[in-house]
Amino acid sequence: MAEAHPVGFRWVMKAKERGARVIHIDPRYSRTSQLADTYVAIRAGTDVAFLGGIIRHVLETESYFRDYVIQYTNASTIINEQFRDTEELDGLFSGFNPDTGLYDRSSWMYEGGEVASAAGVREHSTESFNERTGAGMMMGNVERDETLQHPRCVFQILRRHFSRYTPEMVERICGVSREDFMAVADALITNSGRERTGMFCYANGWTQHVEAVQMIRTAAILQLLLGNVGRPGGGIMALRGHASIQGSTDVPTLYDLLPGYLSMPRAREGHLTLEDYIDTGGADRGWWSFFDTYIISPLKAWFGDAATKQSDYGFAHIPKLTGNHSHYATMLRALDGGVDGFFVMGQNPAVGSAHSGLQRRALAKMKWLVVRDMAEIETATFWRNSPEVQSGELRPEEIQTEVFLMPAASHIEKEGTFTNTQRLVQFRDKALDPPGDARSELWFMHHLAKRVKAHYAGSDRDRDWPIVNLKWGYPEHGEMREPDVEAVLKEINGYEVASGRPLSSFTELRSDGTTACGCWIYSGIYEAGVNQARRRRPGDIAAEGGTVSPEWAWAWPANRRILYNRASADPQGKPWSERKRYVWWDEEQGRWTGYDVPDFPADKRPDYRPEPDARAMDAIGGADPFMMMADGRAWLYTPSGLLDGPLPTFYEPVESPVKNLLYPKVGTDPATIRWKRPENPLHATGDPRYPVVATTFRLTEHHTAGGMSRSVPWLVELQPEMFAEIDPQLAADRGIENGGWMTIVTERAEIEARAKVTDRLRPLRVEGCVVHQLGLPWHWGYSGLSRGDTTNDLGVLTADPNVSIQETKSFTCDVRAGRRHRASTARLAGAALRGHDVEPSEDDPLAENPKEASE
Amino acid sequence: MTPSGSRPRSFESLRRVPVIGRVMDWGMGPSAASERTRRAEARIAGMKVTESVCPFCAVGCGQLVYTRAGELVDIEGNPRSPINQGTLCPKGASSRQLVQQPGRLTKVKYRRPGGSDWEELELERAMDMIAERMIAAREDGWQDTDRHGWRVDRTLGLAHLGGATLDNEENYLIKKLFTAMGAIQIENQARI
Amino acid sequence: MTDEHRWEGRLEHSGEPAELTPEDEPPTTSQGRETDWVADHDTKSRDIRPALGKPGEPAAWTAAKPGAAVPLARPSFGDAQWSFLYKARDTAYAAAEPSPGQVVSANRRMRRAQVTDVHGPFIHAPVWSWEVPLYFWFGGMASGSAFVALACDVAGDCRSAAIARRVALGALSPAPVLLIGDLGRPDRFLNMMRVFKPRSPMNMGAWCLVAFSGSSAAAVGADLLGRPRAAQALGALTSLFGSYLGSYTGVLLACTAFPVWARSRTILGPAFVATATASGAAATRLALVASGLPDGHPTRSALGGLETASMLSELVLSAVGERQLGDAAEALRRGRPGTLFRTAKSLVVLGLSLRVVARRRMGPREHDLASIMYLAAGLAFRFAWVSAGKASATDAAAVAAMGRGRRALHDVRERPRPQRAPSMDRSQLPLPGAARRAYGEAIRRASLAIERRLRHR
Amino acid sequence: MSTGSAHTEIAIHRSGAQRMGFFTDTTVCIGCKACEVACKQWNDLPADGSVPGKGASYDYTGDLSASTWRHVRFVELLEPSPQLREEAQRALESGGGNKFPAIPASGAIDLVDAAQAGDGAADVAEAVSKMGDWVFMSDVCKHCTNAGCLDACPTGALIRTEHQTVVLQPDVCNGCGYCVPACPFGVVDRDPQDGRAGKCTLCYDRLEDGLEPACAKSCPTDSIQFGPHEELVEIASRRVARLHERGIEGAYLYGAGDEPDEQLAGGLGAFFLLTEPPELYGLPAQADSPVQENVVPATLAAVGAGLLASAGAVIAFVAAGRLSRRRPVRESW
Repeated sequence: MAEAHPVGFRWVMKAKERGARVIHIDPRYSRTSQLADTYVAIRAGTDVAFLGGIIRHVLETESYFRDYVIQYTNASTIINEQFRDTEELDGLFSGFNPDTGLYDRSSWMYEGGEVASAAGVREHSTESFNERTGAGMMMGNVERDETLQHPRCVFQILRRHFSRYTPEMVERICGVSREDFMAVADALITNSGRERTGMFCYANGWTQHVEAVQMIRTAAILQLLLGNVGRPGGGIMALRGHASIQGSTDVPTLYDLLPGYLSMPRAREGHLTLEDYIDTGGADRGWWSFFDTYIISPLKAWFGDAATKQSDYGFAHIPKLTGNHSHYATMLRALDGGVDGFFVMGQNPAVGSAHSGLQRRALAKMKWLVVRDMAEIETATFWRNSPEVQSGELRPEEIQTEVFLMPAASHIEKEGTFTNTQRLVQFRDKALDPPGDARSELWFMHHLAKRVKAHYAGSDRDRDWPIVNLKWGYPEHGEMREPDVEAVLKEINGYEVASGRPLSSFTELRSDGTTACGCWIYSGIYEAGVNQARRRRPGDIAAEGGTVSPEWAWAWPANRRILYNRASADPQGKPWSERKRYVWWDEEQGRWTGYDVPDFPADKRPDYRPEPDARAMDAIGGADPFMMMADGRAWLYTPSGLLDGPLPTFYEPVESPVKNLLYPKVGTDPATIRWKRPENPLHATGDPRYPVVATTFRLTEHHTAGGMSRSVPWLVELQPEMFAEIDPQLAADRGIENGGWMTIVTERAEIEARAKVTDRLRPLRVEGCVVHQLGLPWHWGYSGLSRGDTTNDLGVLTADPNVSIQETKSFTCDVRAGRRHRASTARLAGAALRGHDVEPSEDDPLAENPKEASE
Repeated sequence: MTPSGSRPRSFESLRRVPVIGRVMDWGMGPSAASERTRRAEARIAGMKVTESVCPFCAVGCGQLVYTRAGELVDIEGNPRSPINQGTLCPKGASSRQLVQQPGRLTKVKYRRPGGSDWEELELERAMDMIAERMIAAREDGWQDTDRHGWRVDRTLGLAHLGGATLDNEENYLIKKLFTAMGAIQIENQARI
Repeated sequence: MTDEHRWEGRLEHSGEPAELTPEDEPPTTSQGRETDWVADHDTKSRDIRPALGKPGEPAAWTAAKPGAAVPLARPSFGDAQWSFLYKARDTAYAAAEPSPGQVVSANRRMRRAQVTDVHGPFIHAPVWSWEVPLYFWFGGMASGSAFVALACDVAGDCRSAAIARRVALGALSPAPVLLIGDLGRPDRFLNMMRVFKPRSPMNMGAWCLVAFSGSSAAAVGADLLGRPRAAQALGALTSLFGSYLGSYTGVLLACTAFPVWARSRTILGPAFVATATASGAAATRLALVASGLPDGHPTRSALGGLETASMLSELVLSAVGERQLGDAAEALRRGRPGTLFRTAKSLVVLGLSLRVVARRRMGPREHDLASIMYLAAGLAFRFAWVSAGKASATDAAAVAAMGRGRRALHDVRERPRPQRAPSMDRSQLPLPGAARRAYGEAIRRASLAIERRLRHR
Repeated sequence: MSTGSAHTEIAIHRSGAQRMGFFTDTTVCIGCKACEVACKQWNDLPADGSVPGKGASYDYTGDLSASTWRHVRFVELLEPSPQLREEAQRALESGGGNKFPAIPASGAIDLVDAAQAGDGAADVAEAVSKMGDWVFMSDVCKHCTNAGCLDACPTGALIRTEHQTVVLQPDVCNGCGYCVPACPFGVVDRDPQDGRAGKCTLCYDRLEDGLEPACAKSCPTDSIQFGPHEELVEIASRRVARLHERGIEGAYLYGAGDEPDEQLAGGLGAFFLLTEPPELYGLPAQADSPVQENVVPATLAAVGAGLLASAGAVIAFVAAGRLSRRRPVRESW
């Protein structure tokens, strides 16, 4: 955190001086470790085992926050009889189909009810889509046992599930000594409960794994058991890496989402109507019961007058998914010649995406490529100086890709909003005009849209309907004819169609086409026609509760700074402790109040209990803080929404030097997406040729793939060269000298780096062998002021089944002394060419066989 | 406040000698200050300021951007921001150079198929060419139905990958236009 | 792109690793790696636009609107959060009252604590290039000649005195050029006279140089105008200035943080005066010989004696100084300064031997040769002392030892530190490396040959 | 102990001005180098290249220079000691044919086992206990009370301002280079391209407008604190006491809080809180203005020698004259 989010660490340091205990768990001793009270070295990719061990410890020692767990989580809920845990099936849950590599999740349901996850249907594959998971959202009424004694209640299942995760096991799997493990567990337990809270912060060390979602789920379970969710000083903090990466998922440029976390429609038999979509995606209990208003309003915003009840609001024209169209799947299609054109805006896949050699080869197969950036980044120059060109595998004169490199405006040369890691939407004013022909992406999209609309104007083809009717009336201003950003923001916020009045909140949204709203969760950002994201009143942060600064910018939803903050009060609505008061029930006023905007219906009494057949928000009780969930409870156990299990289970990383000690029969995550192709070779578990675990990391002085830092001399001089951190023992073994060259080898590539031989990386003893870990920063590429080999050349394409993120935080490799002897990706030259011979499939290749079965 | 300080004995005893001692301080007083130093002030005094947000990581630090006559002069932390209280990390502190970086692009560069070097393009022409290609790719990769005969109404001919330093409004227009075009392969950094 | 590297359609692991060309071969030594590293990276990435003004002329300190406030900043350090950890009083950052003497004793304890390691660099090496020692040499020669002029006057040899005064002026004339040439901003050399600052040896030296050149030029002028009394008076004044001009350079070096200079503070001045006197006398002697002063003239004899005595005192001072320095004297023995010192000393010894030999068997030519040797020795001494400073500054252990008030820090393990890449811009001698090596070799051989000859006799 | 002496050195007088300084607390420094960049940004200093890293360090800046006025030092106490490496190597060699040797004993960190299994266990244990000590310190001009550079500067380019900071006036400096060796802390340097010397001005221009210096402003964890010197010394002393209370016995102040005769250069305007002996940070244990230390004895010796030399010359000539009058000789000596 000190390494990649130094200013965020400011507050950690303050907390530390106020007595907080800071624990840092990382394969690599970093700047953060130096400032932490405790540092624990862990083997990359074993976090579920580590956290699972703590969960077991918490359960076994009865150290959980009992009141919180019983009232606010689904610990007491009883699961149906068909469910079989990994304990019974040796590492698999019930419902696994070895042929497809998918789970049939019907057996994971609650007893007496069927629920869908808060985020709606999120699965990636056609098969899973066709299961009846969503309709009715929650059928019947769940059964609970508040004594937590029922053998099939979540609590007991949890206890059984994690019973294997003993401290000894943690030591053997993670390489963390018993003492260190117990120190962390005790610190967490003693700093949780009524009076104290503990917090988890994570970044890509958790997300870039094939088990990413389950790692974070494990932390969530632990935090729920300890009562650390929805309370100040608690929670799980995602430290996201980019200025508006949160915003880019809220207002998503993601294939499977529509704005506001609505899922993209999936193709299904017959004709998919809006009603079908609302049936599968919506809910009849909890906040998602307003689902219809959230989907109709954006359709209204997009298609304007043409979006009517008669036209089904144009829903039929929204493109539909049939499988995985994530970035990596798309690039593989491109490699097979299936993608004509590619827009890359402020992104550098030639360096930043996993298996970047494959990415670059895919770029060479496209007809055209538009890159928008401030400098000549690697993605734009792959045809000139990429390793593939250096090796002679690709020749510029044979690469038929047309490349447009468009100069982009910088952050001060355009106005707009960024959503930071805490969901705070902040508006940036414009200071300058961009130089020369540099333009904002807003300008680019606007003027592109105008051209496209002009081309299709008057077309009566069905497929052109959405373009012809696309509402695109943003006013332009200035010599550059820049579109008005506040007009776009107003559309995102939503307005009353008849009057154009900006909406004050998503509660004003209607499903009858009288309101339009681009992204329901951002509704209220333009309340009363005022740009709320531009508010800059910090308030007195020294005052009690002042750190909330509710008038500094605007946080979605509805300016709430802590989600589910109803949980900061006990079931009766009183703060769990005076020290930790945040939001509470004010009996006199008859409403919820506090330092923050209550994340709960403001006037719902804490003692309200729903009728058994209550629907929508009426079904949420006054003591059920998690109102986005159909049952109002936080889910320790996830009956729906995840593809790889209702509970986190430790699987070894896809590439691992050691066998899975907990579930030897399963090994790696069976639901992982593995693209088995010749140019994507995977190292088998325990492959003796690749005994070293590599993990990637970022440096304070550089930013991601270097597009924004390797062209800045002030930053380049601070970290001018690609290096690898290696422990002294491994270095001695391979004759690698501190400061000398070393080469890192995988089946995909070999890269060279300067060796930093340091105890910041320490060999770990895991069961039966010594595991050496290697730390690799991944900022370098072949362009810019500072050049170096690209770490991502080494990586393999595999993905988490839930979110399709790659595993770059843990893969195996080998190291040797000296420089590489040929271009970094030359070893795959043949395979890549073979890949080219594969006939491009008509449809998405994954739809045929979504995942290869695990070995 | 008077500074206290020991001085090396011999030097100090020399300075204590009446009259001659004072000689040791000659050349140090007001005569040494130049006129420019006397008038010294921060260069941003009286300059136009704009409030912005750092473009690097997701902490969202506030920045103050000082400009004069269309030229960027200084970017520093915004002391009023409750997030960073005026502080910045090295990346944030370097953002002025990010804007003024030596290799900053200001012209559209174009590389024709099989070309071995960049050519320059007029912006409007480039936009026209891109729109043409985009429309062609849409038509080329269009699917009304998938292999089961289910309606998909989409094109697989074009894809998009966005960085996460794009504004929400920009992302919104990207998703809106591309979805209307029927493109589904719209992705960004969040998946990487 | 060469044909060997071109893809030829073989599958899997295409082609064997290409043979490394010699320039691709990684360097084997750490020194080599550094050079390699410097070559790898663009260290000249200094092309940035200043915020205002033109490159090299930072526009700092000039307000956009003089007198205006800075917008969005609270005045009088209102935004300075000089301890948000402390000032807010909501942390325990500084929540303890120090007991009396607690800080003093903690400071004392840690500053006296045993160290097993030092992490340099502590100080910067001087940026002076070859002009400076050359200036020292010329300046010294000028002041030595001024002494001689005074002595001649007192001894009554007015003709020689006049010549000595011309030598002084002549030797001084390159001095300003060299001094200005060494400045980073030569156009601003007049700023040296901007203030009169008695505590700055360089400032005093500059003023002294002005005074010396003024009086020396005036004295020569008086000679030319045939005003011997005025010339003598001015000569005496010049000699008075010379006593500072010849010695301040030693003070200049002593007033630095480099162990080898600072610890020789009472040696450097006298040693420099000795060198100055010797080289002044030698130069004057050669000039007098050239001007036809007959062999056997007492002035020639006196000059020879003066040269030899000064050089001997220089040798003695050096020896005493070296003993005083302790471990810091390593800087005088190793590397470049070591070579230079040895060269200087051999030249002195050679000169001395010549004088001894010439006294017995040879003629005036050998005496002239000895003078040249002394002159050369003087030059070598100047270069040696200056380069010793550089060596000393990079000797982290010696600097650390000086900070502890010790002659040696025996328990200190020194870490070798690489040189800063960009400062390689200036070489110390304006000679190519080959020439420098050839020069060293020539000196070595010549001295060997002479030694051999002398022994054979 | 002298008082008021610095006043006669002050080149700019403004009423109400007080001594301002930096207090750099290394115990909260995260080594992010924001100060380095913020300084370059504000003062328009160019990137001047890097030094090849100190082995395993992240320090590519190397030292302060004319265009680097803040430098974050990375003190690698955890860099493997030679013994540790030897031991690891020995353990490896005795490990048999496996790719990775079987190393006896339990525990997660094999390096420790490897080391402790061999000889010299004490050294190794110490080295291992040092693991986890990676200290960062943002170095800067100390703005000494007795400033060597200020004393040495022949042009008056270096002045003491009303904030009692030592500032170099770039419009005056002629690049003589004398301030470079006169600084006992290795702060000032002359820029090889620009020709002038450069060093921290404690953002003199910002101070004139009531802004804090760029580095202190940017520091994310307030490791660099700026304020009235007196106040900073008080905070710093309390911080030392607090750290002692927390068991960090090594905490001390470098450049403040000393007895008068133990002060560093008369007391530093920019002082530090350190936890290791100063030499590990490249700081001398004791230092003062070299000019003030040496100028009196050196000048006395030098001028004395100069006068002696001219007198000696006179004597030599007079003696030679007398000799020659007695008997004409061939030239000797």
